[in-house]
Amino acid sequence: MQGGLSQQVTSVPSAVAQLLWLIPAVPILASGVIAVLKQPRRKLASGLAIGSLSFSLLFSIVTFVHVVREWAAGLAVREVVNFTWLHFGSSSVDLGWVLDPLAAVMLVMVSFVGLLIFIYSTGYMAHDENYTRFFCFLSLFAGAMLGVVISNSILLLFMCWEIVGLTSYLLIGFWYQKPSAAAAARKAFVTTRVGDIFFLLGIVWLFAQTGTLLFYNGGSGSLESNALKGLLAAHGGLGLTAAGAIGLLIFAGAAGKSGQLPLHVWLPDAMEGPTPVSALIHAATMVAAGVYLIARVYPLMQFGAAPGGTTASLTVVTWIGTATAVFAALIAVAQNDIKRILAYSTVSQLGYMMAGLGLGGVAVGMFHLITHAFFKALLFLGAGSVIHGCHEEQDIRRMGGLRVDMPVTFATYAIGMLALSGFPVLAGFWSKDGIIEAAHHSAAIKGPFYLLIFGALLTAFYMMRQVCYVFLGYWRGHGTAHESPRVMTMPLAILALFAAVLGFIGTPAWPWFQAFLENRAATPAFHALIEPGYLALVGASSLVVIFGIFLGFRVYGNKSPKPEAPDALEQAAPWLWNPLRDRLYVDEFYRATVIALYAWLARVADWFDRRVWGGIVSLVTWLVGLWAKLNRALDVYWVDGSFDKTCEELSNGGGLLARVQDGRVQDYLRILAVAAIALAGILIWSSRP
Amino acid sequence: MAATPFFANLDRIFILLRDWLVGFLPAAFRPAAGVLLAVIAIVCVFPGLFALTTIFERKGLGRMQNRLGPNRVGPFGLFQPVADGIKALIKEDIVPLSSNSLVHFLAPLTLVVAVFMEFAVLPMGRNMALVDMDAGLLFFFAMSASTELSVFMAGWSSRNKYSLLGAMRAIAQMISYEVVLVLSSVSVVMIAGSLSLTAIVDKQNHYTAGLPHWYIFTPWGCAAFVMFAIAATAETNRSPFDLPEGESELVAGYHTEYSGFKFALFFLGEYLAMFSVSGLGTTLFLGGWSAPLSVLNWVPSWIWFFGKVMMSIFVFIWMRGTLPRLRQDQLMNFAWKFVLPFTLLDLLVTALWRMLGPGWERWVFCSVILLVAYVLMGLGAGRRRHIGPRTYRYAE
Amino acid sequence: MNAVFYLLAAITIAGGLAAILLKHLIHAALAVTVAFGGIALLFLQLDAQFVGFAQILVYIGAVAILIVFAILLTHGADLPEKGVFNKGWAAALVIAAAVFAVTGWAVLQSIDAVPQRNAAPVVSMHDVGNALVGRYVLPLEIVGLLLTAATIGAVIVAMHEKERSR
Amino acid sequence: MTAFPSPLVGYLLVAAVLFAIGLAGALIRRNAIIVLISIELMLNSANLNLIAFWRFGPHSSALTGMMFAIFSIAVAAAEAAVGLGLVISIYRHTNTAELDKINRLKG
Repeated sequence: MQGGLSQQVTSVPSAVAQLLWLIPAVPILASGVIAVLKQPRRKLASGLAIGSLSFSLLFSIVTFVHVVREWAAGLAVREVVNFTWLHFGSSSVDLGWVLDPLAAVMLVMVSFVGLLIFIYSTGYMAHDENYTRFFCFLSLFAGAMLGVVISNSILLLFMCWEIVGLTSYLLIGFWYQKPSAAAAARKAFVTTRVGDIFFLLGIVWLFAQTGTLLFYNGGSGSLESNALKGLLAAHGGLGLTAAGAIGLLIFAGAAGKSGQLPLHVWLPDAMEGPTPVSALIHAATMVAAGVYLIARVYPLMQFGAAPGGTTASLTVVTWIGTATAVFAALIAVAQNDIKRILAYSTVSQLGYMMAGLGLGGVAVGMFHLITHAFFKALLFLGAGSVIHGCHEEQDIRRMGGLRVDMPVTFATYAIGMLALSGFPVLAGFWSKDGIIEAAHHSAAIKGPFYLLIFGALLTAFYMMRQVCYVFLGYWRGHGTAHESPRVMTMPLAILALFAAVLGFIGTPAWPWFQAFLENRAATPAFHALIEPGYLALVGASSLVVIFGIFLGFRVYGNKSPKPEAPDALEQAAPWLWNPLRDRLYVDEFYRATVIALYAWLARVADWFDRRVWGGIVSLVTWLVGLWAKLNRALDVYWVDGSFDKTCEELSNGGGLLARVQDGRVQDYLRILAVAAIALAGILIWSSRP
Repeated sequence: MAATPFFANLDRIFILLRDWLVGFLPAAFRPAAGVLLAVIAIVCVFPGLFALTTIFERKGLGRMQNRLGPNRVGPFGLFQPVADGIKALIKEDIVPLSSNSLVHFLAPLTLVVAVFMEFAVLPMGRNMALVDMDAGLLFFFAMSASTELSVFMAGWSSRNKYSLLGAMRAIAQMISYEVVLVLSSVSVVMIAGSLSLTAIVDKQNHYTAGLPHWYIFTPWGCAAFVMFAIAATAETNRSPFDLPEGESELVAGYHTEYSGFKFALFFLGEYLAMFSVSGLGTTLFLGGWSAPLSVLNWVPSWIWFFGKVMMSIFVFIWMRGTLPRLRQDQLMNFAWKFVLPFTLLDLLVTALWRMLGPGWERWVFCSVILLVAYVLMGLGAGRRRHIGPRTYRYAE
Repeated sequence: MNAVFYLLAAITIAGGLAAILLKHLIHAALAVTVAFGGIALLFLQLDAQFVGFAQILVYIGAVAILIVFAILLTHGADLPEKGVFNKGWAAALVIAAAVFAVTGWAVLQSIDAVPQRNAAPVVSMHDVGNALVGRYVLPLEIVGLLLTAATIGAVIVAMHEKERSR
Repeated sequence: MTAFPSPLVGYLLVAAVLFAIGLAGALIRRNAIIVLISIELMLNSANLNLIAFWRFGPHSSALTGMMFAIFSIAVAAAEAAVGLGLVISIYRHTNTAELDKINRLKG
């Protein structure tokens, strides 16, 4: 991957850090190999993809253990390997990779969830004719995502980021025969591009200000205090510092990828892709890349804040995250497509993560990211299993009573749903409580706290609604449902296990995860659990969650067996239901404003192209044609004539010499030998003393 | 070293014996006489071993096939080889009328001589290599390569289509697998950094926690050893690669038209090739004459060498009793599409091993790469179930 | 100059002469193998162990086998009905003799001008290996490439042209 | 018992004899395979020269002659493979391996 480029290593990194590039490189290589395979070699393709990602997982675990050991030994936990990609003028474009707790945690999460989903896909996609293509894209995605995670250079991160975007496009539009899938892919690509433009601007600005693309480089990286001081002193417009303005531009990119308001519109549509893709890319990993990006450039946004205080850019992040969380949760209440509900739920949870980053720091947001990845992947794979079992039916009104037909799916799905809702002691409880607690402690702004509590209520409500529709009540669909094969339920079970217990690595009693990310020593503090203030807060949020679940069960628990029956909420309050069902008219708003403007501009450009540029081009064409005719005349009458004559003479002369060439190879050799003797004789004779 | 003087002397007994015998001569002749004695020893010991092995093989195969094997001549049939030898010596020497008599006569001689030469560089014990050549391994392969021509001479000069077919098969097979044989040995050379067989043994004669540093106990060495063993089986025309002599198809292959003593020479040559290639495998991968545990160092080194060689011979016999014969195209596909690519990969892995240097990482990486490649290539080979029509490419 | 050298030279030259004079192609191939072996022994005599063994490995182990295969595949093992020499053989012999005369004369003429050293060179296998992958690594790579190309080329040239030609 | 001014001369003369034999073979024999054999002989004689000069030359530790011989052997092996492949291919087309019958490239 780094080829023959020389490495500039500041302090000698360990062998693990030096070989870190293998983690993304191996899946990318596998994807390349799969790309040139013949279509029918399905086993080999999936074997390569799974094998390469297993390697990445193995190595990631080795890396993680390595970092944990260094951390436990109190050593420096950030190792970087940088090298120069190209020089221009006096500056250079540097690339590199970094190994720190943040990257190590993400590596393990991405490769582990990815591997489970790869395995699940071999069952889910078993009958698809483009099986090898699917695994090619999945592998490429996994490699690029791992590349995003280890990047120490914002440019390298951006490159991998764009590959991730590309694979997302390819996979959403994987069934491109469906017009809706093709349109969804296009929409996802264009919408995230809007965010990426801002991201690119941020990169350029950062490079212009600091002169380096590296995050960490032994004191001279852009996230280290020298550069940050400079950025803080520079002016950024609109009353912001340069650091804040760049942070916000980068946040715009993150918002595009993570589906934050107002760029969230693509994510629900992306559910047109195959379900494993939805689980892997649009729930667990890629959409989390935005959150990870903010966590990575966190020093940029946070630097200069007073102790306990916040900065303007972090405030923006908090408010956008909070607004997204509530907004998407509201929409999720009134959706009927099983995957679309989960998609809005993802958008909402990403809002929580952003709010957590804005309010409580890297550890709070990242903790929710990790737990969310597991239970959301679980929910999506469960949804996939349901869809598979109900003969490709996605409308929850045509399901029901599946707890009997699909017991494994039901059990795991219920765990995922409770974890997502924040039911006590499951994974989501601890991570979401961390965010709410951070919001409560925030001195500057109080609004997010109440909104997030409200969001938690909504989350519990809509998840319960979905479970009531799908698993409880009576069967309302066609035919009979069946349980999925073992290769699909196994990942579900593994993920359910993690969704249940993963929260215990970051409880207030023993905040191991937070300490690890912030590079502090982890000490158990059980008294933190029984502190009155904390107990009150936890009690309140648990009550809200339980109330939400109860409410959901109350409203939807006795669902009528007719699929056409109107929704309970629709009957009660149509004025609330209809806007929510129509997704609060965001798409329509965009169509009327941004897209209309763009279409008008396109028409103008088209007219200009045809009339003005077209005319000029025709004129040039005519002139060139004239010149060519002139040339041809010259060629035929003058050049050809003289050449033909010359050739004729040559051919007459050649006939004489041709007689020596009698076609017998030994005669040639004989002539050769005689000539050599003659030459040698002359040589020796002339050099005689 | 915990060896008592008695065992130290036992270890050096052959050298002491040679020095004592040579001591009767004037000093000027001593080096030459020493070499001559060693040559005589080799020329006597290995045919003796050959005689023992034939009875061992026949009895062993008998056991595997649930019958008794030879048991008429001497106690337990132990004198059977003597009887066979006498029979071969007094049998009429039949030379086909249309054969090319000079070539027909020379073929078994050149074969046996070339095979005997291979033993010159094998270290059969501590300080017990006849010639400690700098390029010993190369010499070994040069000699084993020259046997192919003898096989051709035998097959062609007999003027018998079965002989010619057998010779062609044998040569095609030997050339194909010789590549693998050499390449799998190259990985050892890469790590040991020497072509000298004594140096290679010395490199392996170290112990960690009582366990030896044999190359077979490394990931690359294990893979190379397996490939070496496969190639060696094919190189010596042993089952399941015994197509050149497939008696159900070719009567007896290239020595169909030989009888009496010349046939015995071919037989001898084949077994000697088996001994020599076993000795080479022992030297390269199994630590040569070094003891398998450091506490067993007092046992004389030559006992270990011959013990390991006889173990390999037993494995040869065991495979013969177990595996059915391959078909020619399967044999070639196996060589060129599985064994050779895997050996090349193993070479790369060996380079990686050397590059990574000491530490636990190289064990993990090399093992994982080899295992994954083995499984993937095995899947690829297993997929090929299509069996095409049989074609005779080497003998129209 | 000793007896061994004379013996080896005699064997080599006899093998070469037999190779070009014997009527039977297989006999010629076996004779040339003797010449190859003689040259290998001459290399050993010249203290070039590596080259000597490589010569045996390549020439006796591979090239000789290739030659006999080619003979069998072209039905060369049957005796030709016409003579084995072509029409201009007498002139050709004169030319060959002239070449020998010129080279021999050149050797005898110029030998005094070359500085000579009779001590055996001290060169171990290690030096040869280091030279091969050190100073001469580029030629080595090129030879590898050439061998690959030649192998593929030989296979393609000699391959049966299947149904296409019919 | 030195008949020559130096040992080098002996080896060079042997090489010259071999070269002449090879050339004669290439010129007088009709069979293409024998011609190839003769060419191999000539190549070998050249190798003998290289090694002899290396052995008796002034800079034996530079290994130039030896390296040249090694590469020459490798190239000769490639040449033999391609050459014999060509002979077989020609035999298939013209049904003969005799060189004086193969004169289709007559000018």
